Amino acid sequence: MVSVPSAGRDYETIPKLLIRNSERYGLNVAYRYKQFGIWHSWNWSETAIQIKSLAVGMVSLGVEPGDHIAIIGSNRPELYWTIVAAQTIGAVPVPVYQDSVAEEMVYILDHCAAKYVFAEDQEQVDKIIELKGKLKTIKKTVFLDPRGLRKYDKSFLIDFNTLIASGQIADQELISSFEKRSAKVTGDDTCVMLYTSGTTGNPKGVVLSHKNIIAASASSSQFDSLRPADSALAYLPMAWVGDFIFSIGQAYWSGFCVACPESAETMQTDLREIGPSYFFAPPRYFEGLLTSVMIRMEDASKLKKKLFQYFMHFAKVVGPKLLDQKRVSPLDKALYYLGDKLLFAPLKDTLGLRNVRVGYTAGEAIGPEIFDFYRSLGINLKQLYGQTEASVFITQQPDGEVRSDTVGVPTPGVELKIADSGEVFYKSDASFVEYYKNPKSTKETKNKQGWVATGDAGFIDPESKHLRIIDRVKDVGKMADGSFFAPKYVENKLKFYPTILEAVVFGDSRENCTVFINIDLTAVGNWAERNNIAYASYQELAGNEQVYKMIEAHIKEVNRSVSQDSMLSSCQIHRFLVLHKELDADDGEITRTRKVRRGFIEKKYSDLVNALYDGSKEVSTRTEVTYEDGRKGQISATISIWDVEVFDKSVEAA
Amino acid sequence: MFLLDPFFWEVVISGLLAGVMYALVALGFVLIFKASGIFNFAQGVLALFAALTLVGFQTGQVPFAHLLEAVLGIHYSHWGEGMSTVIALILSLCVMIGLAWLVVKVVLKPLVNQEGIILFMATIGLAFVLEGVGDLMWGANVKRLDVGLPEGPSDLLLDYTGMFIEKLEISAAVVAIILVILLMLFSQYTKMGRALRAVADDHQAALSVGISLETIWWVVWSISGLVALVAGVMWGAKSGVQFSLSLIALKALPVLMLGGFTSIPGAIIGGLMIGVGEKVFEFYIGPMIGGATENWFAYMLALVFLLFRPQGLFGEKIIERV
Amino acid sequence: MNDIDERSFTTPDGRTIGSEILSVKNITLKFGGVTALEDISFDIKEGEIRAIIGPNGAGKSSMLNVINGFYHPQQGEVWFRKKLRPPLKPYQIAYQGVARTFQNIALFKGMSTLDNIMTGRFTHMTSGIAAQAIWKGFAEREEIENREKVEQIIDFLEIQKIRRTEVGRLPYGLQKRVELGRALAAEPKLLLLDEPMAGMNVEEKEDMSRFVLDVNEEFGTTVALIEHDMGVVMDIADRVVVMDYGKKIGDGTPAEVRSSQIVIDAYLGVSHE
Amino acid sequence: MIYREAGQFKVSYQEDQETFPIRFDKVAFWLSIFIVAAVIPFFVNDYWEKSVFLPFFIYSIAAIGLNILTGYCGQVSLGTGGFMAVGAYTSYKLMTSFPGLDMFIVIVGSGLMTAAVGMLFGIPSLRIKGFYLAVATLAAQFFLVWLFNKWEWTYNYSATGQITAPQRDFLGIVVTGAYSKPWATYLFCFAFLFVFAWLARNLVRGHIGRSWMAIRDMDIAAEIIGVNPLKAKLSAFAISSFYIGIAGGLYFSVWLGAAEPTEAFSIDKSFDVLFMIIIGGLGSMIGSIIGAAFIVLLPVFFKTTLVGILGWPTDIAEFSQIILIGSLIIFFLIKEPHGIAALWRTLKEKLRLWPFPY
Repeated sequence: MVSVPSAGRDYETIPKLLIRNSERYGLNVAYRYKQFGIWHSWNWSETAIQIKSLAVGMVSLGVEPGDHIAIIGSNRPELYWTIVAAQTIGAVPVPVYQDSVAEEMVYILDHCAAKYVFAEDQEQVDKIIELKGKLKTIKKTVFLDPRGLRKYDKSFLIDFNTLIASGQIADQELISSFEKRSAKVTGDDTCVMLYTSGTTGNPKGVVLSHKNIIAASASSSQFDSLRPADSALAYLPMAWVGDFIFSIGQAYWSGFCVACPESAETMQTDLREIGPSYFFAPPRYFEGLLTSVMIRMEDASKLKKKLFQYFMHFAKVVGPKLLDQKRVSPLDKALYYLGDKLLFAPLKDTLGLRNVRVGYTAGEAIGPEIFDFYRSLGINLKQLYGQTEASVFITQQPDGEVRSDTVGVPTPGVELKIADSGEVFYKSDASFVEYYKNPKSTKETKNKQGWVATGDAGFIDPESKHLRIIDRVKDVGKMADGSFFAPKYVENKLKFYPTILEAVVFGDSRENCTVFINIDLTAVGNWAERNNIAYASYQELAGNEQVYKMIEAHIKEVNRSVSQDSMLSSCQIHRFLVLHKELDADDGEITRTRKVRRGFIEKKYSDLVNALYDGSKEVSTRTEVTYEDGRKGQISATISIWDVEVFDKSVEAA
Repeated sequence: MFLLDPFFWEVVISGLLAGVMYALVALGFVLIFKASGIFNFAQGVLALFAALTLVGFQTGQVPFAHLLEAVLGIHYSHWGEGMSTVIALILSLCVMIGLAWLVVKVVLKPLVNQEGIILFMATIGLAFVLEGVGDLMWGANVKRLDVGLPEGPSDLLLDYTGMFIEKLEISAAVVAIILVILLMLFSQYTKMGRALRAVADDHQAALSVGISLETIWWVVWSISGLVALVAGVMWGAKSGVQFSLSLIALKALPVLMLGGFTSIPGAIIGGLMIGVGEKVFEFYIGPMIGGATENWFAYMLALVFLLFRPQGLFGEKIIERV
Repeated sequence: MNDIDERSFTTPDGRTIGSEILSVKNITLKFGGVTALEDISFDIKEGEIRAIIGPNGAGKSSMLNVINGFYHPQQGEVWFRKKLRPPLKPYQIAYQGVARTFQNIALFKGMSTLDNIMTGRFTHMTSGIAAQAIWKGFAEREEIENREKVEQIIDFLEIQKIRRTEVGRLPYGLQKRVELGRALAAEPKLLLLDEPMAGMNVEEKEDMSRFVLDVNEEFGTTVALIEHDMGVVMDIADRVVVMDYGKKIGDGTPAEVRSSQIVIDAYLGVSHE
Repeated sequence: MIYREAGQFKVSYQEDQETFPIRFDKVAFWLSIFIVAAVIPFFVNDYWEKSVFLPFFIYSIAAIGLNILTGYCGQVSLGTGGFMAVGAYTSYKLMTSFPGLDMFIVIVGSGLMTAAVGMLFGIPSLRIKGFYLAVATLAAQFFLVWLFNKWEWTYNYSATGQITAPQRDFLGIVVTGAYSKPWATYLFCFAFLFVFAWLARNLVRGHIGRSWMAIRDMDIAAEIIGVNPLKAKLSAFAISSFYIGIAGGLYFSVWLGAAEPTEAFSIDKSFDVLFMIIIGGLGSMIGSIIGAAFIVLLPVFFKTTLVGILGWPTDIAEFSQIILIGSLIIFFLIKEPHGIAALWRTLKEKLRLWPFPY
């Protein structure tokens, strides 16, 4: 069923949608969860009951309206229920990244003064207990998986199941107080609070009301006409706004089914088993997947390789056209059909993407050939542009107008404007209420009229009328000669090469641009094997001369294309080096969402940056690294620095 | 008192003589088993093959004559008068050695370090191949084999003891005994022989003797090829060269189970036991239950025996390590 | 060296250790002339983690083999759950609730992880040949009930990913884990582990020790383990038996054992694997 | 390539444990069963019945039986021919002693009898292993064949020593004797194959089957898990012989109609069936059936091509066939000890992962 956004008014909160779904699609499956080797499922009415008893249980536990409830764990129905249950009784769910280390966690829990924590397992509970001293506000911690918690202090811990049970056997007065509370909840109440891991400073708690979420969900669901028959796999961090919108907002609005994988490492197989029709993944997922496809095809038989090369080449031309319902010659149609039977369909099937009707990627720019690969297979992969503050959706690409270099047109209900500085502003019912306990930042970001600053510089592409993002505004600087400096723009171009994992371009208020390159171990490692280059460690591979040669070639290509763009032609790379270690969130070099922390890196590796500019041929350095288990250590290396050819526009023209 | 009954002794002696033959075949098994841990089911077919080849050379047959005729329509079955037995014997031996080499290369090498039972089944396959090839080469018809051994009953024994014993059997026994002695000397006093015994214990040891495993196998299979040849000649001379000859292998199996797969004396004594046992059983009990008990007596004996001594008479005790 | 103390005690982390579940008394085991075990006596108490340590050839494995019935000692008694145990076959002892793993992995190579662990449920499955052949009904129900148990173990050992993999193709560390799973599947009262950490790297050792501890805690399983690695033993064991040349030379808490001079000489002196 | 599995997931262990977990396989299977059971019977003529289908079905049953013992429980037996004889003679005695008896009961009866005999000869397997046992089972082969030669009672004192199947029926349909219709015997044997293959499949996937495989893979480990070697091995011998007995019964009464021990149940039979499971695949149900089809069809193929088309003398065709089978055995033991079934499995995996190699 295609729902009209205005219908949002009748169902102004998520809990109300839950009730609607349990009445309208009571027997449709709402949640699937693979555990103990099989898929367990709950239909909407069962879900409603579970959530109700959980909510009542919370009341009996003493949860008050406005209390913040932290939720830490991997995607599991119970935790999604917890979110909705909390909303039902007017409490505020605060999902937290489960892989965040104690310090990060303590800041968030302390900042929102969480009273209760819902933790998945011993690992998370241990963190909480470790922080208990610092966090006075926490009253109780609810755990899902009792394993290993037997001998823990039970006064502080309570089992999720006992909580639900207590809700089921609750007495009348408890029930009634629950009902009173749930009746009070309105669209203006907070639906969820999500912390954005900003590239600088402490994370900010973005407060999103039910109105916001419903608005975003309704319009976006209509945009892609999502329906109860759809299904999605919830595998992205629950603390990330995207997962919240897809797995709760849109799922509840459109009444489709959300499936949770058995464990992180079985995600790929679970994906194939479920075969979702609605799929979201960040570019790096598609990159990784494509890389693994290529690697596996390397070992395939001659015939298969030929088949693959031939049809993929053919599909690149025809596939997207077919997706966009453009006219295609009958011969091509027939050939594509053949290719589909022989290659595309089975390939999509093994990847688990065969049933995908709507697929999205966002968060970072995606490499054109990566993007085109999936589209030519006939997967309707699209891009959207959004952020937490907007409840995700600012712009999306409508079916039939999909391009790799734009992020689409404004989502229904969103107004867009570009400031003279080039910064993108938007305005919509979905835009956030405020930053929690941070009026200053709120003011900075959202003005009286409700225009929200994205912090991204971009422009409307003249011919496609789509929005195009260049870079973070604050990263868009001026070079010594006063010309435009857009590092991200160049970095993305570099990162489109599968062998380059990360790139950090410098050049702000300098006379030319230079870059740190981070190689992708899988891709380069494989490349090394094929060219039988021996290497013992990441560091050794990174330092290898042939690797340098390859990277140099890539950068040269990028320079050529950058030189085409009149605005940015001065952003060509003059010198580069390949970093001896992978940029790592544990070292604070990138955010948990893998955004590069330029400033931090520039400070940390100042010696290298200087070397890039003082013309030296190589530089030796010592770096501190954090290992998996949190121990710190030193690695030292001597890194060589190479020059790259740059192009000037007139020469290209000739 | 039947000990005085000449018939009894006649039975026993003919049993012993047959037993020697069993022992001879069994010896082929033991050699191969000791050296390569392989239970060579094809041993009997080897004998058949050897005998066929010998006859072929003697009578100057053209190998694969039938096939050629069938496929190319060439009628060319004999290339001459044949050759003297001695040369034929030598040639056949060469063939057996070549065959041994082939087997090692094609069958054993790829299956090295496989479980015994797999190798066992492989040799069953080998048996089929050899049988097919042999028939295809020389034809399946029953052939007379004459290597000039004395025939008819031994008058000497007949006159003095009144026992009816075939000269052929006696000479066969003699040859067999000589062969057995030679083999024992070989394995005792030659470097190769020592290597063989070493390899039985463990492969590394053999290698340390400085002989490659493959060579050892080749030698062993060649030797058992020789044994097969001799056995083939004897049985062939006795009852013609034909498929049934390959069944003497089946006779040898229970001998091994009695004597143990790894013991040369075991093979000999086991052979004699079975030879005598089945003759006596057939002679005294057979008539009461319809005769032709040789077919199974040996097995039943071995089976019953095994229940009490799984490793056979002389086999090493199998201790299971946990 | 202090003798076996009969008092039940409480471990630092608050698990109460009951009275002994198994005790061996004056065990002497000979192979032909060789004496593998000489007059060994010790006990294992309900719910404890008991370690048997000693240099190579000290007779540790033989001790385990006596406990689960592979070897039958010439002298001595084995008391299991307060009863004198007659000489039984290993499979009968399995039915009594004793499970074990092997030093060099003894998995069923031809079967998947799942099937291996399912096989571990053998003692709990009763349906007869007829029921099995017809499958529908009793056999299937029984299969499913046991599958549920097995899946919990798979989840517990975090080996969902290799559920369907043929164990022959698994790396060493995982195979050890599967074998532990197979032993656990029997829901044993007494779990014997023969060098569970042998040939593992530090990380794998840590994982394995965690599993052993969790097993002991979650299912309250009594664990007796042979180990080489002194460090690991000292970390996880409640009490330790030290053996050398088939004799018992020490018995007590890790601390006591560590401080015993005889042990230091015999054990630490002799071997440093 | 032909598999489309995305979106197929299991919500219960029942589903998860199905014989054909993938929808495609299930459909393919039932389709082929339909063709075999409901289409072919209308066209089957005497030649196809006698020289292709009956041998195929009957040997399949025998192969399944031997595979249970050898492939699943790891006990090699060369006594198959002898056990088939037991089945055959039991059915003969039952048919002649109780003329009214329905053929189904007769055949099952032969199975049970053979199971008993099989267990008897299985006893040594507790003491002796590997090819020792294989050789020991030869005792059964030779002894039994001898027995049916010498013991007149077993062939009702007939002068020839031959046994001939009288006309008997199954639920009123004539399935033995000269007047049996091809479609009737065809369906009768197929029904046996289908039903007992299904039962066998259930046995090997359950805990009894696992106890067999445990004994095969690592008998020591099996014992500490609680598997009683005696019970496991004897049950394997019993079940295996039961199947072989059934095959023997059908072989004599429905297919040949007349038999004479030294010929019909010679040691070659034992080898044939052993080869079926080696080539088809040790420890695989489908393998047993593929193997049977292979060994049954090969001679037919050789006859029609070499003799029929090329006009070679039959003996040469026969020899080359023996050579081929022998070499195939060696080939499979070297290259693929799990036989055609394994090749089949790998092929299937490749198709499922298409276009990826792994």
